[in-house]
Amino acid sequence: MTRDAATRPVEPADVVEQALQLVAATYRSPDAALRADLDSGAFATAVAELAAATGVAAPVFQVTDWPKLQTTYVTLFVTNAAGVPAPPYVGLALDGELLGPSAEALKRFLAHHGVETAAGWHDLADHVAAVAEAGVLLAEAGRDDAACVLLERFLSPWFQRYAPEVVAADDSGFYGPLTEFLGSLLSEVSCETAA
Amino acid sequence: MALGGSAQAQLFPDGFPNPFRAPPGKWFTKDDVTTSYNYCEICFWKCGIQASVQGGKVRKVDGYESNPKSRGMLCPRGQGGVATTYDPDRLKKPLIRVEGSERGSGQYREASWDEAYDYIAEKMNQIKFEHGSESVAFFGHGTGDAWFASYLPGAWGSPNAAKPSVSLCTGPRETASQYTFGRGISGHEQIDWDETDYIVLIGHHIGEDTHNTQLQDFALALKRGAKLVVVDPRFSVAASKANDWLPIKPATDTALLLAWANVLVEEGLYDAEYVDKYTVGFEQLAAHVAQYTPEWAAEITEIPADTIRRIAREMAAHAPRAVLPVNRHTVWYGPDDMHRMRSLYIVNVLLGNYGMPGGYYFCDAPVVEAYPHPALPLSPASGGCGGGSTDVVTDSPFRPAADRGKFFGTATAVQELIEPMLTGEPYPIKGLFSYGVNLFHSIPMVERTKQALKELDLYVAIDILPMEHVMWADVILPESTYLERYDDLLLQAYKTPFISARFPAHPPLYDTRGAFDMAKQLGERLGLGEYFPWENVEEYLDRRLSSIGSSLEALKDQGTIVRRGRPYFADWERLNRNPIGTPSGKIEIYSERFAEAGLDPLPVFVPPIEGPSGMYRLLYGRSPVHTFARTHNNPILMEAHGENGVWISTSEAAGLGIRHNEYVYLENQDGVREGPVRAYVTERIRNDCVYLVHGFGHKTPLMRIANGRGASDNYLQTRYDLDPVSGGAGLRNNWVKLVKGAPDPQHPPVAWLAREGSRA
Amino acid sequence: MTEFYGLPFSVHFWHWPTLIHFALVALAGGMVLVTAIASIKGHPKTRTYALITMVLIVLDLITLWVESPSRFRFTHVWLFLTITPTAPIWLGAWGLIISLGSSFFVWLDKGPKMLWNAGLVVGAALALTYPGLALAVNVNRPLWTPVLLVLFPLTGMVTVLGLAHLFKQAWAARWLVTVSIASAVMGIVYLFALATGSAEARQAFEYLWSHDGLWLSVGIAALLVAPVLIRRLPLLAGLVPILGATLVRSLIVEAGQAQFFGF
Amino acid sequence: MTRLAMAIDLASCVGCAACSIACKMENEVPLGVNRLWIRNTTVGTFPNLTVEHRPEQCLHCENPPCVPVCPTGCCFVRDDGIVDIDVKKCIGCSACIAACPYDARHMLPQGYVSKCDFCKHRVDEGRMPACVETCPTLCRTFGDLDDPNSPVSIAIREARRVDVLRPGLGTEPNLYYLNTPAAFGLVGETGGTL
Repeated sequence: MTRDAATRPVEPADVVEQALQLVAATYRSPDAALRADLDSGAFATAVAELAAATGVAAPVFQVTDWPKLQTTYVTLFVTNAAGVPAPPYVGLALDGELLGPSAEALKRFLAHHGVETAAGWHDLADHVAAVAEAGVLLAEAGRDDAACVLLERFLSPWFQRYAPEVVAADDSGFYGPLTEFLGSLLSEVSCETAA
Repeated sequence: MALGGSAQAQLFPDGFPNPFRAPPGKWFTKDDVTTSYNYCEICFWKCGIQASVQGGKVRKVDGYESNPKSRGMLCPRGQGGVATTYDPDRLKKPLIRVEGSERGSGQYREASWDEAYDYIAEKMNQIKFEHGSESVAFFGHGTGDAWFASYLPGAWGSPNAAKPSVSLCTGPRETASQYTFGRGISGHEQIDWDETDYIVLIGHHIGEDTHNTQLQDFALALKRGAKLVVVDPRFSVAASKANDWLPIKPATDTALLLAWANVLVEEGLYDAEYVDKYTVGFEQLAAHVAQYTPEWAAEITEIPADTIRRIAREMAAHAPRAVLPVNRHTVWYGPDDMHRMRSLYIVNVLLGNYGMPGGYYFCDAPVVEAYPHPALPLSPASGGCGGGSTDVVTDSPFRPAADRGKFFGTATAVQELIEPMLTGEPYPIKGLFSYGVNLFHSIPMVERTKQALKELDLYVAIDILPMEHVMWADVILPESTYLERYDDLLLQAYKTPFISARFPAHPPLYDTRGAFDMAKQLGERLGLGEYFPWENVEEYLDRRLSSIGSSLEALKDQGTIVRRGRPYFADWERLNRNPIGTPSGKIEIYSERFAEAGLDPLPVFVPPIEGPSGMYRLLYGRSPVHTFARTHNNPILMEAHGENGVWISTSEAAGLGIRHNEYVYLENQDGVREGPVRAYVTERIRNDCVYLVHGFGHKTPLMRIANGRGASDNYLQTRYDLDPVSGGAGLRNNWVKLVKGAPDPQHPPVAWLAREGSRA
Repeated sequence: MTEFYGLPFSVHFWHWPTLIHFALVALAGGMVLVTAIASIKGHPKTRTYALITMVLIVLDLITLWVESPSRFRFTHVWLFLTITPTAPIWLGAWGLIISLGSSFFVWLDKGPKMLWNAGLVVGAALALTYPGLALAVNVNRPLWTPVLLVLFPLTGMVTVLGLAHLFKQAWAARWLVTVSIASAVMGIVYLFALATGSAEARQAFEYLWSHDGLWLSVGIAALLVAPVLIRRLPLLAGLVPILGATLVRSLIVEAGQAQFFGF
Repeated sequence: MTRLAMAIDLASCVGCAACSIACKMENEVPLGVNRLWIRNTTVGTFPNLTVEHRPEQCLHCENPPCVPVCPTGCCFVRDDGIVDIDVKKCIGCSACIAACPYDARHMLPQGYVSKCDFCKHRVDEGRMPACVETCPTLCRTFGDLDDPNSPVSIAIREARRVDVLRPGLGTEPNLYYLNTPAAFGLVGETGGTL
C-alpha cells in the first residue's frame, strides 16, 4: 500500500518521523542520551525545526537543573505523593485500564508489523515513549501509514487525555511546555489524506 | 489511495477495538490460553493455584485438586487478588529519594537497580562502621521474608530481624505451644477437622477470615453434624453457624477457659488415661484451678455459670473428638495472652485430643535440603507463623537483639525495635529494611513510627504498592508480584506435608524483581557473595529439588508434591519416636521452665484494664475479601467491600442518637481521630465494645482506590500492653468514642476511580 | 439489617430520556387515534392530522434511538424480524410503524382508504396501550399495576386533546373535559387500589407517597383544571392537563422501577 | 431432558463472596455491575440472632418473566434450561431488566444486557460453573434435576428445608436455597422474627 503523491498532505513524511522521535526522547526516563541531546542543543534544534515545519508555536522550555528534571519526571509520570498526574500509558488513556483492549490491539498491531519491545525495555509496550519509538522504527522502514496509525489512534488520545494534567502539574519548565507543544503538534500533523 | 476503510483493515490484523461492536469474545474463547502453577500470595495460607494467562495477562486463577491447601477451590481474595498485578498505581522502578528532601515528602528520582543496590550497600556499610551491623533492622512479611527477615540479616549479622506475624499476631500461641508441647503450631492451624464432633471457637473468625481449606474443613465438619460453640463479644459469621453463642465480656477469655478446666477436673470429666500417659503437672493444675469455679467465671465473663458447666460437660461427652481450635491472631489484650493460649491448650489436653483423631494433629514440614552454603554467622530470631525461633542470639561478636530483656520469649518483637530508633537504647538502630511490612497499618503508635523513621540513616522499603510508609523510604525497591516471579519452594507442614512451587505466569510488567534476586544482588555488594553461591533462582530451585529426586521442570508440570504425614501419637509410637519436644518429653501442663524464670508455671487470669467512661473498647477483625491492609487498592476486592463501618450496638447507638450508616468520627483515649467512618448499628455486638474491620483508612492519594475509605484501627492504637512472656503487643486495650457530625465523604464509585480518576 | 458484597442491579434502568419517550408516545398514540377517527369520519383536517402524527412518531422514534444504549448498532432490526407478541415493546414498535405507514398514505391520500383506516385503528390501539402494558406486565414491580392499562391510554389522550384544544380544534373541548375527569378518577383509583392492596402494594404505596405524594397530587389535581376552567381560561385549561397527565405518567414510570424485595 | 439447576446450602454459606468474585473474573464482568452478589441479613435481637448469608444471581426460572417481554427474542431458554441472551439481538431496551423480580440482569457499558448464564461455556464442556467450583464452603451444588443422582438432586433430596425466592410470582426458579438459618424461611419473603 502506497500513498498517492497527489493526495499527500502538506506536511512531509519526515515531520511525522521527527515528531515521533521527539516524543520518544521526551518521555523516556531522563537518561544520558537525553542529557547529551539537550547539552549539544540537538534537542532544541529538532524542536525548532518541527515548529517551523508545522507552524505550531515553538515552546519556551529550559533545563536549568538536571536532577530537578529527573525528579519532575518521577512526579509527573511515575510516582507522586498527590497521585500521578499523567501515567504514560496510551492504553490507560484509551481504556481506563492497563493491558485493556486497546493495549492488546496495539500489541497485535506491532506484532503484525514486525515490531517488538527490546529485551532491555522493562515497561509496558504501550508506554508513550515506546509507542513513539515503534513509530520511528516503522517510519524508518518506510511504513509511514503504520506510523501514522500509531500517532493518531494511540499517541494523540494520550496527549488529549493527559497533556492538560502535565501542563498543570509541571514545575520544571521542561515537560509542561514540551507536552503542550507536542500535543498541538500531533493534532496538527495530519496523516489523513483527502478521500 | 485513501487511508481508511480497507487500508485500515490491512493495518489492523483483526480490527481496532470498537466499543459499539458486540462484546469481543471473552478470554476463555481465545486460543492462546496457557496455565502455570503458583501458590497464592494474597494472604499467607498459600493455596496452590493455577493461573490462566491469555494475551500476556492473568485472566483467572483457580485452585487445583492435587494441592492440599486449595483442593480445587479458592477464596474471594485469591480470586480477585490478580487485579493487583495490573494496578496502575504499582511501584514500577527503583526509586531513590532526592538528596536533601525530607523523609515523607515523597520526592524521588528513578534509578537503575545497580545504582539502588550500590546506594544501599554504601549506607549499610557506613552504619556498620559507625554503629555495628546490629544497627540495621530487617522487617519482613510474605514469602520473601525468608530472604529479608532471615537469610540476609543472618549473613549480614543483625539479630534485629522481625516479622509482624509474631509479636503482632501469633506470638502468644507459639510461645505457649513451645512451652507446653515443645513444638510450634504450624503455619496453618493443625486441627483435625475431618474427625471432630464438637468445636469451640474462641475469638476465631472463620468465615470472615477466609483461610481456604480451613473454611472448607469447617463447613464439612458442620455438614457432618459437628456441634459448634462460639465465644465472641460479637456475633461473628462463625457465630451465625453456632449452636451456642457466648457473648463474652472482652478480655475475660482466660477466666472462661480456667473455669472449663475447673469443671473438667472437679467433675472428673477429663481423659485420665491420656493425661496420665502424655502429660506432667496435672496435680498442680488440679490444685490451681480449684479456685476458678464457673460461678467465679460467670461474674467476670458475664456468661451464666450453668452455661459454662453445660458446655464443659458437652465437650467432655464428645472428647476426644471435641476441640478448641487455636486461632492465628492471638495478641489481644496483652498481659495474659500467653496464659490464655496455655489455658486453651490445657483444656484441649484435658479432653485428650492433642495428637488424637478429632483434635490437634502433628505436622512437620517436608524435608528438602537447603542449597549448600556456608553457615550463617547468626540465626536471627525473627520467628514467624510457623513457630518462634528458640535460639537466643548471644554469640559474640554480635550483640543480642535490641528488644532483649523486655519480655521472656525469644522471637524478636517488631514493635519493640521502633523504640531504639528513637532513643538509641540499648543501642541505636540506624538502618531499616521493610519488606512487605506495612509500618503504618500494622505496628501500633503510628506517630512514634513516623518519628523513628525520621531518625534513621537508611530506610529501604521493598513493596508492590506505594503504601504510606513506602513513600518515606530512602530507596524504594519495587517487587514483582507473585504472578511474575519465582520464589523459594513452599515446604508446608500439613496433615499431608507437601512441596509446591511458584512459577511466573508472565515476565514482570515493569522493572521489578523478586526478593530472591534483590537479596542476592545486595548480598554480593555487601561482600556476602559466598552466602549466595547460586547462579540464579532457577538453578537454586532445581538444585534443591534434585535432592529429593525431582527437578524444576518436573514441578512445572506437577505443581505440588504431596508427602505422607504422621498426624497422630499412634503414628509416632509405631516409629518409636516422641513428637513432644519439651525437656520432660511430655506435655507440660505445669511448666518448670516458666517457674525457673519466675513466671507463672500455670496459666493465670489477669483482670482486664477498664477504659474511660463513655468510651468503647476497640475490637478489630477481618473482612472475607481483604488481607491485612494490602488489598485495598484492588478494584475487584474493593468493589465487593469498599469501606469499613464501626460496629456499635443498637441500644448504644440509640443512646448516642446515631443512625445506621451515618458518618461519624472515632476518637480514642489519646484524642487521635479517625474517619469519617460509617456507623454500622447492629444487634450483633455487645454494649461495651465497638468493632472495625482492619486494613481500611489508607491515607495516600497514590493509591487512588484505597485512599480515604473507612477508618484505620491501627491509627487508633496509640497504646499497647506488652505480653511479658511472648513479647506480643496487646492492641485491644484502646478505647474510642463516636463523635457525631462527620461529613459524608461521598466516595466516588470504585468503577469510576478505576477508570477515570487518575488524580486525586 | 442487610449488607452486601457486590450489589444487585437495582438502580434505575430507565432514565429521563425514557420519560420523554413516554410523553411523546402518549402524544403520538393519541394523535394516531385522532387521525383514525378523522379519517373515518372524513374530517376536513385529516391530512393535517396525519402529518402531525407522522412528525410526532418520528420524534418519538428519534428519542428512542437517542436513549438506546445500542444506538450505534443496528440490532433494532430484530424488532421487526422476530415475532414476539408477548413483548409489549414489540407490539409498540409495530403499532408505531403501522401508524406511521398508514398516516403517510392518508396524508398522500392514495391507495385503499379502508386499509389505511384499519391500520390507523390497530396502530392507535397498540400505540396507546403499549406503554401501560409494558409497565403492567411486570408483576414483580408493585407500583406498575393493571390499572395502568386504563390510566396510561387515558392520560395519553389527555395530552393530545389538551394540545388540540390549545390549537383551537372545536371538537376537542368536550372530550378533553371527559377524558381529564376519567384520568383523574383512574389516578385516584390507582392510588386507592395500592393503599388497600396486598402488603407489598401497601409498602409500595408508602414508598410512592413519601417520595412523590405531593407531585402526584398536583398532577391529579391538574387533570381537574380543564373541567373547571374550560370556558373561562381556555389556554390554561388546555395546558395544565397536559402537564398533569405527563407528570403523573412520569412519576409512575420513575418511581415504579423500585421493587421491594429482600429488605 | 436436561434441567440444569443449582442449590445453595445456606447452612454452610458464610457469605464470603468467593463465588461473586470468581464469577467476576471468569466472565469478565465489568466493575460497577455483578452477575452474582451476596446479601447478608441479620435477623433477631441480641443475643438471639441469626444471619442469613444469601448469594443471589439469575435463578434460571422455569417460567422466566424476562423472556416473553423481550421484543427481539434475544432472551431465550436453552434446551438444558439455561436462560440465555443472544447479545447480537439485544437492543438494550431494558424490558427484561424491568421484568426480572430478582434484579439479576444488568446493562453492560456497551449497551447489552447481561447476567449469570450458569457459566454455559464451562457447562458445555462438562465442568461446573466457576462459583460452584471455587466455593470454599462447598455450599453450592449444580447439575441436572432430571437425573436423580446428580449432586443437585441429592442435595435437594437430603435438605431439611428447600426454598425458592419469591415463590408467589410463579417463576419456578431453578436455583434452590437449602436449610435456611431462620425458621421462617428466606428473609424478605414473608418476614417474621426468631
